[in-house]
Amino acid sequence: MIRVTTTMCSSDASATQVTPEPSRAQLLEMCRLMHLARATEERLELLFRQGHVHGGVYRSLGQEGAAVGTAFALRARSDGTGDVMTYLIRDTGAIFTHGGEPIDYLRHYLARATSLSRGRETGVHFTDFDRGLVGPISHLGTMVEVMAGMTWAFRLRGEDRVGMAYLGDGGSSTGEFHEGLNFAAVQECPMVMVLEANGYAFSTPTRKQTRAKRLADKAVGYGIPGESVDGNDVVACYEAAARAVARARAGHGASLLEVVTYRRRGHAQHDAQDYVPPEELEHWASRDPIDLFEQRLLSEEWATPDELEDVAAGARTEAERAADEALAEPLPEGATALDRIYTDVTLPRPWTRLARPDPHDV
Amino acid sequence: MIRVTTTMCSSDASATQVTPEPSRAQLLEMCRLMHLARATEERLELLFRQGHVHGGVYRSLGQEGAAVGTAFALRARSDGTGDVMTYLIRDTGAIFTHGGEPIDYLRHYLARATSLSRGRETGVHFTDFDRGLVGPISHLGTMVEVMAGMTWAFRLRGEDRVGMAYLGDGGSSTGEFHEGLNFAAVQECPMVMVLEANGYAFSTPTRKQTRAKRLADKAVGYGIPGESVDGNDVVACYEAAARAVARARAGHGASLLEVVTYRRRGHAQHDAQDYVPPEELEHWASRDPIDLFEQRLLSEEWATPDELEDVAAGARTEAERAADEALAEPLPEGATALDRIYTDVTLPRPWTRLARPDPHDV
Amino acid sequence: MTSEPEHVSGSARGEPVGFLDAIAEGLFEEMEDDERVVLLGEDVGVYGGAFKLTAGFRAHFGAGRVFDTPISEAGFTGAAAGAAHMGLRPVVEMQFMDFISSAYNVVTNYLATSLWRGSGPMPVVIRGPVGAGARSGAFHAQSVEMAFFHTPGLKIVYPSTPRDAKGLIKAAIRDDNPVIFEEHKLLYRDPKLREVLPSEDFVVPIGKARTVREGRDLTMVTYGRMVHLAAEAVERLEEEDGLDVEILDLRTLLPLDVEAVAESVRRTSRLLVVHEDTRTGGIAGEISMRVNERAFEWLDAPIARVTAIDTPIPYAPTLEDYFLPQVDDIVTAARWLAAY
Amino acid sequence: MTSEPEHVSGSARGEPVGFLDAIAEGLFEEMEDDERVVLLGEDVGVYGGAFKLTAGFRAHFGAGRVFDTPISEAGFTGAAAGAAHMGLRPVVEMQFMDFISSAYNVVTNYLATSLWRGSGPMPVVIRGPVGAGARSGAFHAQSVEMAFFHTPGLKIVYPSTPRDAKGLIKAAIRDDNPVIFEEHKLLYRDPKLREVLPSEDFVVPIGKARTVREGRDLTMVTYGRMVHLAAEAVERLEEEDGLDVEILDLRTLLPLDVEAVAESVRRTSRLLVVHEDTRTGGIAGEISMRVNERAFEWLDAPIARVTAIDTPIPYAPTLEDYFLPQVDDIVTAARWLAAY
Ligand SMILES: Cc1ncc(C[n+]2csc(CCOP(=O)(O)OP(=O)(O)O)c2C)c(N)n1
Ligand SMILES: Cc1ncc(C[n+]2csc(CCOP(=O)(O)OP(=O)(O)O)c2C)c(N)n1
Ligand SMILES: [Mg+2]
Ligand SMILES: [Mg+2]
Repeated sequence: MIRVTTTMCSSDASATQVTPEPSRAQLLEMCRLMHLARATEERLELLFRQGHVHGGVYRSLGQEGAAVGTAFALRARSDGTGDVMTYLIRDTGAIFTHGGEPIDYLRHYLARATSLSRGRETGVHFTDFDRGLVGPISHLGTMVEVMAGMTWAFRLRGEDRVGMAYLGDGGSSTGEFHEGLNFAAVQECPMVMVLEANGYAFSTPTRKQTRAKRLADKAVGYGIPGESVDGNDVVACYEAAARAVARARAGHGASLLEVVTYRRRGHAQHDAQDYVPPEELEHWASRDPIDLFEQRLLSEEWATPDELEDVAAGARTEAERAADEALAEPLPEGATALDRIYTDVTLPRPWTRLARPDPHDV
Repeated sequence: MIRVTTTMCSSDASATQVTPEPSRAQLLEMCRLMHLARATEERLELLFRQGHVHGGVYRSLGQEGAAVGTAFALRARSDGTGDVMTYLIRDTGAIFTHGGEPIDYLRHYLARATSLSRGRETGVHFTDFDRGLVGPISHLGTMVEVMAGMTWAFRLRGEDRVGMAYLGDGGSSTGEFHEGLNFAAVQECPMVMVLEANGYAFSTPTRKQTRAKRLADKAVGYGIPGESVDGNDVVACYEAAARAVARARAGHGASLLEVVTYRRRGHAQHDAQDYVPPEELEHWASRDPIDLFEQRLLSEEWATPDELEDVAAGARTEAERAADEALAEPLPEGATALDRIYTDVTLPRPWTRLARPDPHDV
Repeated sequence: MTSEPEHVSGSARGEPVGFLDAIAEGLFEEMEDDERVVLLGEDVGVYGGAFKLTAGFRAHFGAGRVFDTPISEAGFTGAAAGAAHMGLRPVVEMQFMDFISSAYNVVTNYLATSLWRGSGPMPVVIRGPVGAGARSGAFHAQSVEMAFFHTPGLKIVYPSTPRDAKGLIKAAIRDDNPVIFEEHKLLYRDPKLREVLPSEDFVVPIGKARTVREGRDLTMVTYGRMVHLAAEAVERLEEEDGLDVEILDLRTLLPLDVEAVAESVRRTSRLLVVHEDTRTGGIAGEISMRVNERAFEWLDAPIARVTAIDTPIPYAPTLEDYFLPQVDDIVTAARWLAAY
Repeated sequence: MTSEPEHVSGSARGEPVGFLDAIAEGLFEEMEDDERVVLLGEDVGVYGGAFKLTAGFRAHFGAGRVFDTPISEAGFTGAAAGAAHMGLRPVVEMQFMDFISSAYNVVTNYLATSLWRGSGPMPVVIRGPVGAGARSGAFHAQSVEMAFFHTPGLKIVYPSTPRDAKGLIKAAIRDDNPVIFEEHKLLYRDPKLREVLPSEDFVVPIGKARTVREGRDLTMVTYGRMVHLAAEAVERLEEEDGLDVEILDLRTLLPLDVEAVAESVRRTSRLLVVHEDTRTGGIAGEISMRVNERAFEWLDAPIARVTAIDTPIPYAPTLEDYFLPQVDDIVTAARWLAAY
């Protein structure tokens, strides 16, 4: 198992505790979650091709290990008392790991009335505070600030909760990443900043995004610990994230964790990826995080081939069912667009749509 | 001479050339410029107390060595072909070193019609492209982006010009600093980013601004060389800046230079500095950059006491004369406020101020 | 925890209080009453804010609830949003409101849309000094209302008197929507504004204009510092021209109290909008549109406006005076309208 | 240097060109003519931009003049300003114009004020896709005009046809002031818009509205995609109601061509403003104010408007359709006005 670990500038090495080894059950659960993410996205892609999804569709193929492994280090609850997370388009695995469900994911892409934003928002922009899932806006970087503030609230109230924020190589060029992470560092917020180094931001390779050799180098300027880990090794991701989470929970503040992985599909469905050398794709296909993990599960005799087959089949069935269910649900009523702009101010209907149109009335 | 030098992450050490030792004449010129900055600011302060300056007045007391030393490494021209610089409120010494004159500085604070912005802009917000002086806006961080673009233009056209941008410890927390410096790093712009670590941003001490131990650490995340230098040692500042400038001019891209100094006055005139421990002020008063430099000039026998006396007196006289001249000049005519909003669109006078008031006409 | 700072207890002592102290009182009372209210911004803690509005707050409420941030307007505004998600009610100070431009994205796209997106209420107040006239140039004197007026989900409050300032800051803190709260720096210590405020708890509702003065001949709609210039103009108009002018102080700009304006126009049939902000795209436009929609038939003259000129804010006194609407401009405009 | 990309030579071949290709042609021609013109933004180089508008430009003009930036809207917009100081004429692409919010400070406070501050002309064009209707949600479909309309020093251009798009992008690049150039993404590849353009060099002047259709009964002022909805509505109004409606396409929003609007209203006495952007604080307000100032006496009915509702842009088709102004709304409003 390759692990690229360059801990730098760790101002409180004492906090780097020994993380308990994951149990066999946990390992199988990670495997299931990776399959679930992949199967659900595949189902989504099909729905897209069938014309059911109106907005963009993004895949995390090849990044499931990074997403699941890191999120697995968090405390997932469904009563609003657990750890919190904010994610991006390629964090399907993290969402599911932290308690999100394929049905909610698919409803959201499908703009169903039943979705968590009632059809208002695109893609994964949904929030479920009970589960500690905080949906992003599109503008990259903003959520780093928001997560800094959420975890700052935990610190202020002495709660032992932790927050994790995901962002890509591209996103780490934004000023809001800088301002958010700096806030978290100075305020010693219990936050883990996961940077997903997946080679590209849309078509832009990472070397045109930053001159730093590793995204983990960015930790130095904030005076926080930075670590870089093989993002296609789900267990390594889990372990590194668990260290950062433990440090945060113990009151030692924010850290940065780089997961080195690869985006094996285009930015979105329409992207033919012709800017990518085919060898690169082949190389990374041979390092598929699910394949690598299953090989290890088998070789270490933590699972049998049958068990793995069941896990994969189970994930496919769950994705299937969720898709069927979501598809059968209605789109929202147009006029619901008018509600919940303010908590206490009601918007009028457009005057041209009144029974007796009159601009005086609005 | 104390020099704190921690070159980090220098990806092109080859570029770190040997800088020529400054000549005796150059040393005396640095001394003169430091005196000139101090004398001009003192004169400005007096004008302020006499009620002639309407906006805020900022002092760089104790930082003159950092400003003069770094700027001295640039190629100053007055025909628009030299190096360029953008500065902030505490860079009086840098402005003068790069060819700015006390009269222009004072006119600007005094809002004179003769000032470079014709009375429009405050403080040091003036531009003189011929001399390569580019005035800032107030929003900290923006000028880093602007300087990245200016120097990017040099690189594109193959000109061997260099740009220097100044910013404080506080300013380096802005997102625009991050985006601007990252742009310069990735694009290998011939730019030197000078960070002035002067202990405070208004009342906020640097430890509440960043968790990094040194501002020079911030270079790592951009993959550029970073160096930290004693900002009260004008020669050390010059030498470090000269290295960074040489690297930039040789095509090796951007670097970051931290000058460690201290703001011995309040943020602006109204700030009583009661958040500062008196011992701290005393300590730094004993490390006055002009005193330190003069002691060295004398002890190394580069100058006689009489020569130094003349330099100081000359600076005072120049500041004096400039103040008298500027003071005698008029404020701008009110209606000139209407011009130069667009290059090609003319603004009407307010309708209520027309000889025959009529809103139809505007 | 030290005792309360001197400048927040004027009303309790029955003394008249000025504009800045009134805001400090409101903020202080809300922080006393509700420990979820926290205060953050540049230099708000140890120093007490650039205008000393929160002097002593940190000593009283502790460093946890009042703290100095790095220079990162987006960063700390976004952090305030996150803290609000987790149940706090942050008050963010912009050292000068001009710097909110650096937080434009997070304010308009994150805070303003939170409820709509399904991410819940967003009880954040962003307050700070605005306004020209103090010779502070283009970047320490802006009016920021029109940068945000077009953003559904935000509220914008801009008081002109100590009473309204106190009542509205308290209402803003209790509001579950993001509120931008503008404080004109020339009002902060204007001795003429000092007034005795109720010693008991009160709020002024967001979204309601105030009739400063009733009148029959003409409606003047304004807000902020211009309320006081309008009052001066109206006195002159009364003395010199015998005109009876009604003045409405909008107090809240978003949501706009259209009905108050329309109701007044239906009585006076003439409308003059006065704002310190620049002309094109100023709030006079929306008011004009709304009055057209609701009270067109009552208008006996075109709606007119007196505003700053369409430029950045200049520094030189001669230029800044030319830039800003003056009492004379208001008088001239009112006379023209009355004579129409 | 490769030969020119296929999609920028339609006009030279005498073929009808669509909206996106027209902009590409304009950009390409200006880059050919003036080597100071450079292009930067996310993915504009190797990929050719999210909408492939600049596909092939990098191969043709080289990596120096066409380059991909980090995700830093403020950073590269500020860099464009710096490059402009040094004599270049940068064209900045926002991948989606919604992301210009992250550059709000540098655009409004730096670029817009450069000339005024004495830092010289600022020949920078910021262009990119805007507009709703493509089911892309709240952050890939915004109209950005009103975020900048209140900023003196900026120009805002928003074309609706291939001809105007090409002529205006060329004019924008030659302009010495910062220009925000909005391109409605639903027009990009709308086959109905294809038209044959002059094969020789031409520009369309910034600051001039275009009469799409003359009429006597009513003036409809609009811009962008709504021009086409207005045209559809007007056809129906003619057929079904015998109404003769004049349509003005503003094309430039800042500076606003008030005189064109006022002149039309003086003939028709009725004004309907249609915009895709949300209602409160939309451009209808300023237009209403200006028409009041200049043509009040000619108005026979209140100025009315048809706009999007005051919310962020929703994703679900049902919601987005409800959100946006539709042809039916325009017809209803015009009928109401005509009958007034
Ligand atoms: C501020 C901002 N600018 C531009 C975009 C458009 N955009 C969406 S995703 C993307 C690429 C993101 O790359 P990266 O952060 O590396 O994440 P990845 O897609 O690789 O997971 C871009 C440019 C955006 N969302 N936000
Ligand atoms: C974006 C922004 N926010 C706030 C301010 C207000 N402000 C002006 S100077 C200053 C402190 C600057 O500190 P630092 O960068 O360390 O420079 P120094 O004054 O120490 O030279 C602040 C907060 C500003 N100019 N820009
Ligand atoms: Mg990426
Ligand atoms: Mg400082």
